[in-house]
Amino acid sequence: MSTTTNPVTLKELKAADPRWCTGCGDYTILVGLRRFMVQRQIDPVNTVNVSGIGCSGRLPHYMNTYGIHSVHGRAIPVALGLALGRPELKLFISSGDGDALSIGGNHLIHGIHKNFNCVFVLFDNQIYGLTKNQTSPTTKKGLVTMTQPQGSPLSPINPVQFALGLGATFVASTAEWMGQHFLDTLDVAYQHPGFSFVHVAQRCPKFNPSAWNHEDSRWISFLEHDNGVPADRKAAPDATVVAHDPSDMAKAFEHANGLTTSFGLFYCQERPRYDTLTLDATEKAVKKDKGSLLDSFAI
Amino acid sequence: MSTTTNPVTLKELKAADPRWCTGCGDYTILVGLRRFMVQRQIDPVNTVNVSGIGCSGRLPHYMNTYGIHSVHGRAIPVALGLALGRPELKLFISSGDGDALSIGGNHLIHGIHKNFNCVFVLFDNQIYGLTKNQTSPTTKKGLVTMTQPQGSPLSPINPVQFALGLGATFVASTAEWMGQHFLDTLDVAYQHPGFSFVHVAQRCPKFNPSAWNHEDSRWISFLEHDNGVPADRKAAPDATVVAHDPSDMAKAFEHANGLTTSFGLFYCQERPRYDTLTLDATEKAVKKDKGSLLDSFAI
Amino acid sequence: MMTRDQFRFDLIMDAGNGAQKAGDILIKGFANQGLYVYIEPMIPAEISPPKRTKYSMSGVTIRVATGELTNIGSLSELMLVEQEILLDRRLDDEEYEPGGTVILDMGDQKRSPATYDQAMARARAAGLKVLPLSIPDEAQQTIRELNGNGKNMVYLGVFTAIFNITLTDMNAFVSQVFKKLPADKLAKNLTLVQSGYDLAQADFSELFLSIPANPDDREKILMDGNTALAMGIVDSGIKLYSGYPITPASSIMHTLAKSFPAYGGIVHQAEDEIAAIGTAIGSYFGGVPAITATSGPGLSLKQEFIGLAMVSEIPCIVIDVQRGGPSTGLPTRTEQSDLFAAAFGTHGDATKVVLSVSSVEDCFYAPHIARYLTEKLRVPVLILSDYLTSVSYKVFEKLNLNVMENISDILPEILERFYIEALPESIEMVKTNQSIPGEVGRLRRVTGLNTDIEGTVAYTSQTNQRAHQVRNEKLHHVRRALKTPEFFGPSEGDLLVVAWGSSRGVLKEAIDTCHREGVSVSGMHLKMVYPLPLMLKELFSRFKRVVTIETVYGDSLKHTPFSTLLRSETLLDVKAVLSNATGRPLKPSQVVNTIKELSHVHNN
Amino acid sequence: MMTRDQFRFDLIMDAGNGAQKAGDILIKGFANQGLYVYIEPMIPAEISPPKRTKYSMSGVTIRVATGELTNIGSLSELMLVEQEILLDRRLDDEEYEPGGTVILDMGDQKRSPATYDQAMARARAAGLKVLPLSIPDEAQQTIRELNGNGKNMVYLGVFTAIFNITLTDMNAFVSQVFKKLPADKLAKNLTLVQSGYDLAQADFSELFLSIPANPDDREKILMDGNTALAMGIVDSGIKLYSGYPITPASSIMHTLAKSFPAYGGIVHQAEDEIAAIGTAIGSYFGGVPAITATSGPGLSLKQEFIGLAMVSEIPCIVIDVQRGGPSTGLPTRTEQSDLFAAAFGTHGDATKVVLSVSSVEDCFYAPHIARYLTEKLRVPVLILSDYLTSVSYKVFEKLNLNVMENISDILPEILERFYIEALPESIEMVKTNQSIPGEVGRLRRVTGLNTDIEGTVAYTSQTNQRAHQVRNEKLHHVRRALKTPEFFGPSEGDLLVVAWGSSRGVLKEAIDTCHREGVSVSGMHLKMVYPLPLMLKELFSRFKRVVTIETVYGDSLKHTPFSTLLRSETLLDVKAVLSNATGRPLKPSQVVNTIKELSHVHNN
Ligand SMILES: Cc1ncc(C[n+]2csc(CCOP(=O)(O)OP(=O)(O)O)c2C)c(N)n1
Ligand SMILES: Cc1ncc(C[n+]2csc(CCOP(=O)(O)OP(=O)(O)O)c2C)c(N)n1
Ligand code: SF4
Ligand code: SF4
Ligand SMILES: [Mg+2]
Ligand SMILES: [Mg+2]
Repeated sequence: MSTTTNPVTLKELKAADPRWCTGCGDYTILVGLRRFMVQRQIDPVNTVNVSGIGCSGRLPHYMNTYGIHSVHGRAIPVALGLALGRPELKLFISSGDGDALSIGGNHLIHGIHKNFNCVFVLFDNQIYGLTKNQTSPTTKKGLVTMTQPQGSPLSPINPVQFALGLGATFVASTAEWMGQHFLDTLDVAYQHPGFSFVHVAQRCPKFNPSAWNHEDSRWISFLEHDNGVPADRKAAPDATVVAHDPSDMAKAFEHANGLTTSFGLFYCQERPRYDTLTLDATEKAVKKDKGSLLDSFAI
Repeated sequence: MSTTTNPVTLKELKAADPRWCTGCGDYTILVGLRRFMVQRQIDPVNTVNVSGIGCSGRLPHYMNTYGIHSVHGRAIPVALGLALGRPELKLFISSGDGDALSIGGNHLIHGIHKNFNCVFVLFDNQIYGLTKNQTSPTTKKGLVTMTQPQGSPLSPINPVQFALGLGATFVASTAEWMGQHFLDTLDVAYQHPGFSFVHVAQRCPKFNPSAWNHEDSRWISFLEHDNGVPADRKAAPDATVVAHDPSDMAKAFEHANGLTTSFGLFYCQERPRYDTLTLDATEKAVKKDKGSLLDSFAI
Repeated sequence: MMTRDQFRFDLIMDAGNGAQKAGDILIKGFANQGLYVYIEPMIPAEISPPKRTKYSMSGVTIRVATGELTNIGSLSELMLVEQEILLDRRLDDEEYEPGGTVILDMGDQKRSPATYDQAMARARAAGLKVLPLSIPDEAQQTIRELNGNGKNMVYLGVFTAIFNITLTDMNAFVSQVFKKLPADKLAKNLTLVQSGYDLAQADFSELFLSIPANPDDREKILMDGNTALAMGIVDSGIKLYSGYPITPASSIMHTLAKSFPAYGGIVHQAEDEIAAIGTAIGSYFGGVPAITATSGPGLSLKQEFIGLAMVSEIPCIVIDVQRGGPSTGLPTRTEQSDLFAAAFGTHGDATKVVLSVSSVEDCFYAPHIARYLTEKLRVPVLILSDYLTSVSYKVFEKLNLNVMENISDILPEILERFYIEALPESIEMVKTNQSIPGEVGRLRRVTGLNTDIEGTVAYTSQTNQRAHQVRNEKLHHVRRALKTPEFFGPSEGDLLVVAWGSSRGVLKEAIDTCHREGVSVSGMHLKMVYPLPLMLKELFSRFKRVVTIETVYGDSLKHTPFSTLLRSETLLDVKAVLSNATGRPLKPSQVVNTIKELSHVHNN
Repeated sequence: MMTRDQFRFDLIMDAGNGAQKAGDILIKGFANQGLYVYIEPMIPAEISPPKRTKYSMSGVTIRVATGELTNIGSLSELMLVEQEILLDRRLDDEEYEPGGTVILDMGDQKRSPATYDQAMARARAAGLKVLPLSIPDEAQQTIRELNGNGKNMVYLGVFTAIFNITLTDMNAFVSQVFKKLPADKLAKNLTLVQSGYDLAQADFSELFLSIPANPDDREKILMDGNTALAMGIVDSGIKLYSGYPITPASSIMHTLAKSFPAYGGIVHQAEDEIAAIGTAIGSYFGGVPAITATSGPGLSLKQEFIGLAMVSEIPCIVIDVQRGGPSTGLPTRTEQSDLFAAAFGTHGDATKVVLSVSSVEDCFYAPHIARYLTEKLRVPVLILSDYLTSVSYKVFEKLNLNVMENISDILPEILERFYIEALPESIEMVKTNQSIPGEVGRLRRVTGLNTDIEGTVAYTSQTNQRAHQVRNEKLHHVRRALKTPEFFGPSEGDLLVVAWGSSRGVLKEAIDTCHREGVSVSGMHLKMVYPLPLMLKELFSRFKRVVTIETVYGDSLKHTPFSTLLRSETLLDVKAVLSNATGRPLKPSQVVNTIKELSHVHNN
């Protein structure tokens, strides 16, 4: 059983047995997240994994931390309640491309705008996994799905561009099969005070094997910078590496354009956080005695 | 009573008596919209004004066209139903800053992404009008409202930047008190095939008089271009005028940065439309006889 | 001078002209004399509707009495109206006492003599006496100097005279309310009060009235239902209010936004109603009590999350200030029509507790009892208030504070107020582990999926059936703890009239009137409306007939939701005899008449 | 060889190994002989759960009979199971007939002899005979050549032999289903079927069975409930399906996505359930019939828009395929627990019609009747199906097409099927003008606000009351049009068992069994569940006792939603005697036993 005493170990972070398909990238994300918690020695007792619904949404069940597997698309408001009520907790949000960008789009807008402190992980398999193969906002144009057997008609939403466009203070992209890059990305995300938007390319061998070609790495380009995430040359030997300063928003947009082939830290900028602003306002308010609550209504 | 016979007149476009506050910019928008319909001779019989809830949401009641005053934040999906079912109709959507960007954010994302044909008018008074003075996503930082009497803590969402970030194919901004500019903007928006996002600076003398300084025009800068909207030098004599090519997305972003002080056509680019793609797919499908509907299930 | 133990009157002006301000000051005068007051504002549906139209009717109905008041009463005996269109509009409501008086300001008569004549003729035809009022020229001049403002002060002066309040007292109240005004402006306002006072002395002395007071030393407060809910939230130890604006719930949030931080609380404005409840649930999972409030359309949106709270056993409190419905409906009218949506609106067998408030005082204590129930049971608790309760304010004895930290602190009188005993010490949960983040050695995950007792996702027949059974048993605990509801009159007889929520005051007054008039009838009022107490059948069977009165639609082929529940529970032919959904509250006189008719039928 | 008029058996394999495919082919064999079949698939809760775990149980239960079947029956007499863990898992469900047989593939025995022994011992202890099956080496080799696929073909061969189907016929079906397979692969599959066939001839001849058929010339089709809904949507003239994926409603959308365009229809995948219904409403306002379908959580989200459709009098059809609830609940289990959320989930007095389907055939015609009602009344119509109906498929006589263009085309037999008469020619609307865009001279705006008869926003007492009254009167029209519901057995007696929706087949079969066994009982089934027909009280009073059977939770302190409605309506003590929410459908045998117990009690 967990205690607040370090060290945190991988074994201790195991909860229920995962039940994803063989070869599913969600396993790699799960293990990566556990590794990261061990590496940073993050106390599971003060950690909450929050999720919506989807294959991705199952993650909290498999992490021996606190967790809420909430409703479809709405993990962000639930996490915000924890951020306001229990600001000392570490919050990780797991969301799918459908969960985050289809039904949950509005909460993502406002989570990003409120910039409250959490690590938001978008499991992007470019498909609805749990409900078995329907088009998601990130599905590539032309892909045949159960809801669009003639092929998805629209160009996909690029999640990185999306987050940048909404003014996110932290936007990174990684892939679950690039182990070190994934860990390094989580690490900078975790350190960023505010809403850290982490896009993760995730394999879904069951329904969308063509989404990400993890066997090749020529299509990948790493964005690298001292303040960013190092390229993962081991995981992606044939990738190109591009220097990119994560404080440069305009360049970030350029890199984000079109399909998601760039990985690394796109943008990072500290900005006021709704959680701390709100808590500070209450903190600073001139306090009154509850015993005098009704005095001003006396007649 | 209206007939399909031209000409369409201003008088004919009047329905119920508007009941906004004295000096409300919604009156100007209403009259502007009527003027525009007269100018373009748009047949009211084939026009539908769709709205959500808010002071802005009342507009359909006052336009003698067809209309749906729907639910808060969700005019876009309703309009899409008309676009798919009755593609020949002209669709105008009236939405408030709260309606569009707070509760309705997800539908705006997907309306923009689907790029279906309609003119989407965002009445931006930077406040919740109808519910009497609460913070909206566009409320300026520091403004005292009923829900944030200590002053709104966050920097507002800039709607133009927002729409650009989501990949809108048409993004313009105008102000209701600049009559000609408003008309000209509606005109280019109407001609654009796709989702035309029109931001309108709107005065709310009742709750947010400081939002827009319509008595001065030094703070205004017009974006001008042959393919855009001409500067309105009469309405805003002290405004600066900047040349801006509406096909230049990067520049558009630069102009949209920060507070909304630039007016004109930010961006315009034709792209495939979900409505036509969907209708075409049905059109092109090899047709079957309904009489043989169950034949393939025979055993 | 007439002496009366209670009196109801209206002040009606164009929206934005300060009728409500004048009313607020006037009731200070009443309260100061030791009188009780109940006020219902008339709020136009538009923000600032065009003046001199029927849409711009704004004002207050005030009822003042020697003893405590539970409702606004039936009809007004006096109306002071700013101009003729408003008089005409107000006559539509049929809330005047035939034989009563209208004081009509003739200031606009020159603009429209015909409509003035018409409105006055209509009022007379309705049996009202019409007294013209003309603001003297000097006062007119002062009003011009105040940019057209100040008519309300003249009217205030008129009432000051009619109700026998001293000008010195009234001046003090006006000065107190306008303390931020520059001295010269204040002085002008005081002149206007004086001018109204003089005018009444000259013209309206026939209306002068004395309402004897029973002054006592008990502290009194003046408050409306939504303010009471807000203050109750603070006193109940809730720490987070998470909401989205919607009429008529918004003012709870407005009040808290101003005052909560001083008591360490947080107000969060979410992007929509769904997010609002999600954030409240997140907070409560973290062990920090939270609440959300909304009205009809928002309730519809929250249904999915209510179900999540229920299955994952996270405490959850939702206030629904019911408004006229359905759909967008009538945001500034009253109705009691969300009972079923509250009890049954979530898909699946989603168990919830629904309690209703009958008064401003109940509003103050509702958050306490809701917190008690939701933390004991880990089942969502819905508090049903309504437009009527939310905006009506009244003078009442200052309430005892609870200053609740934990639910074990709850004052016994709060349980009593809601007619419920303390729940059993320990209540079985679907999941045994109910730890909160930070607790060592008790890590857990919650989910909307079905789980076994360990909290592990499980799909077997046994676990599913058990989870349902445990959740329903929680409600059965409530049923068993519910005591005999409040009774007015004998516990057996010919006729029992049952009401819930805000109809209590009207019911009580109607029963009292009937008793005074020798009509035999009893009343019963329920605050807890779902689940119901266990002994209703037995209680009802002591009467020949049981009926309900509600502000909701019902007819001979459609039972109201409340009567549907009562019928199913008791198998007695309980019917709603007053079930109008006009947007207006029931009137005691209506109820009295209905009772008399029913008694008549019975006695024949 | 035994002769039986009906037989139920299971084929159970690890998920992904093709059990359902084998089942599909097998039933072609049955149907070809003129037999009737009813199939319930077992679908694992995970997408592809790890093999050789209890989560990976996948397969089919097949019931085959001489006469038409309405349900899957109670217990299986034969199970063919791929390995021991699945046997162990399936025994948990207690759906085997003691005395029945298990054929267990011993292929994995070497991997885990202990668990094999255990599972076999457990089966024997449960009264089952266990016959081992060993796939011969050559077949094993073929399976390896097929990358591990093909065990299902061996099992198919076993069943072919057991059920006396000729290999020639079966080869034809296999070839037809695998027509896209390369010739060599197809040939290998056929060898595997042969090998299973031979194996059964050698080892399982004791199980061989003859089920006499009554072949006739009537065309038969094979279909599941969701496919029938999809096809019904096409046939009813609806033009737009607007939805958001959710289990178990999604497959309606999948089927339509493939087939609708060929009939000029459109399938729209919205960003969420709220947008999905909004788009359907927009389309219908434009005069283009539209529909949306969802399951529990989606129903909760749609409540606000349902209210808008109702108040603005825009036709609206919502299908809710109920799943195990509440909250996320049990997405791949069955329940009948959304009745109240469907009838009463929207805030305010939101009138709706709720109809339920009892069979695959009903699914086909439900869109027609829903369209008829919603266009006549301009009130939302909800169709309640459930997981059970959605995935169960059966052989039945080919249905008559309606090819409906306008609701006036509706076939009389469809009204009859739903036990309703045609509605009156003209029905009063809140708003007289109900034009659609494009109509000249009849421009109009609709709104969720209250309006008068002209469609103008109005807040007066009279208009509000009238709007409620008109909307409720629409439902009263339905009540008056509803005919005596379906009866099984005499129309008076000691015991009446009432069911709704998918419980019809089980009820009917149980009543038939009881009658055969001389137990006197009657059954009644309702498709229209809100509002209820007017004559229920009268019908119920002809019985000494009336009870319900439902797949929803209820206990002695909590009436099920359906029985709550029946109690309120009839004031009779109607109780649910079977109200389990285990996620599994009721069994005819359970119902028979319950009836017998009740009759026993009565007769004493
Ligand atoms: C309100 C609601 N609507 C729909 C669903 C059904 N549903 C569950 S997960 C899901 C989408 C999953 O896709 P994604 O978010 O990409 O997650 P993935 O499974 O691919 O990880 C849907 C539509 C639901 N559970 N709740
Ligand atoms: C579901 C729902 N939530 C809340 C409301 C209350 N409401 C009506 S309009 C509005 C906001 C109005 O602000 P905005 O969209 O900016 O429009 P404006 O009135 O300023 O034109 C709100 C919160 C509602 N009608 N429905
Ligand atoms: S469906 Fe795709 S995302 Fe879901 S578990 Fe299987 S492989 Fe993973
Ligand atoms: S509140 Fe503001 S936006 Fe609304 S009508 Fe008044 S001025 Fe216009
Ligand atoms: Mg996905
Ligand atoms: Mg606004």
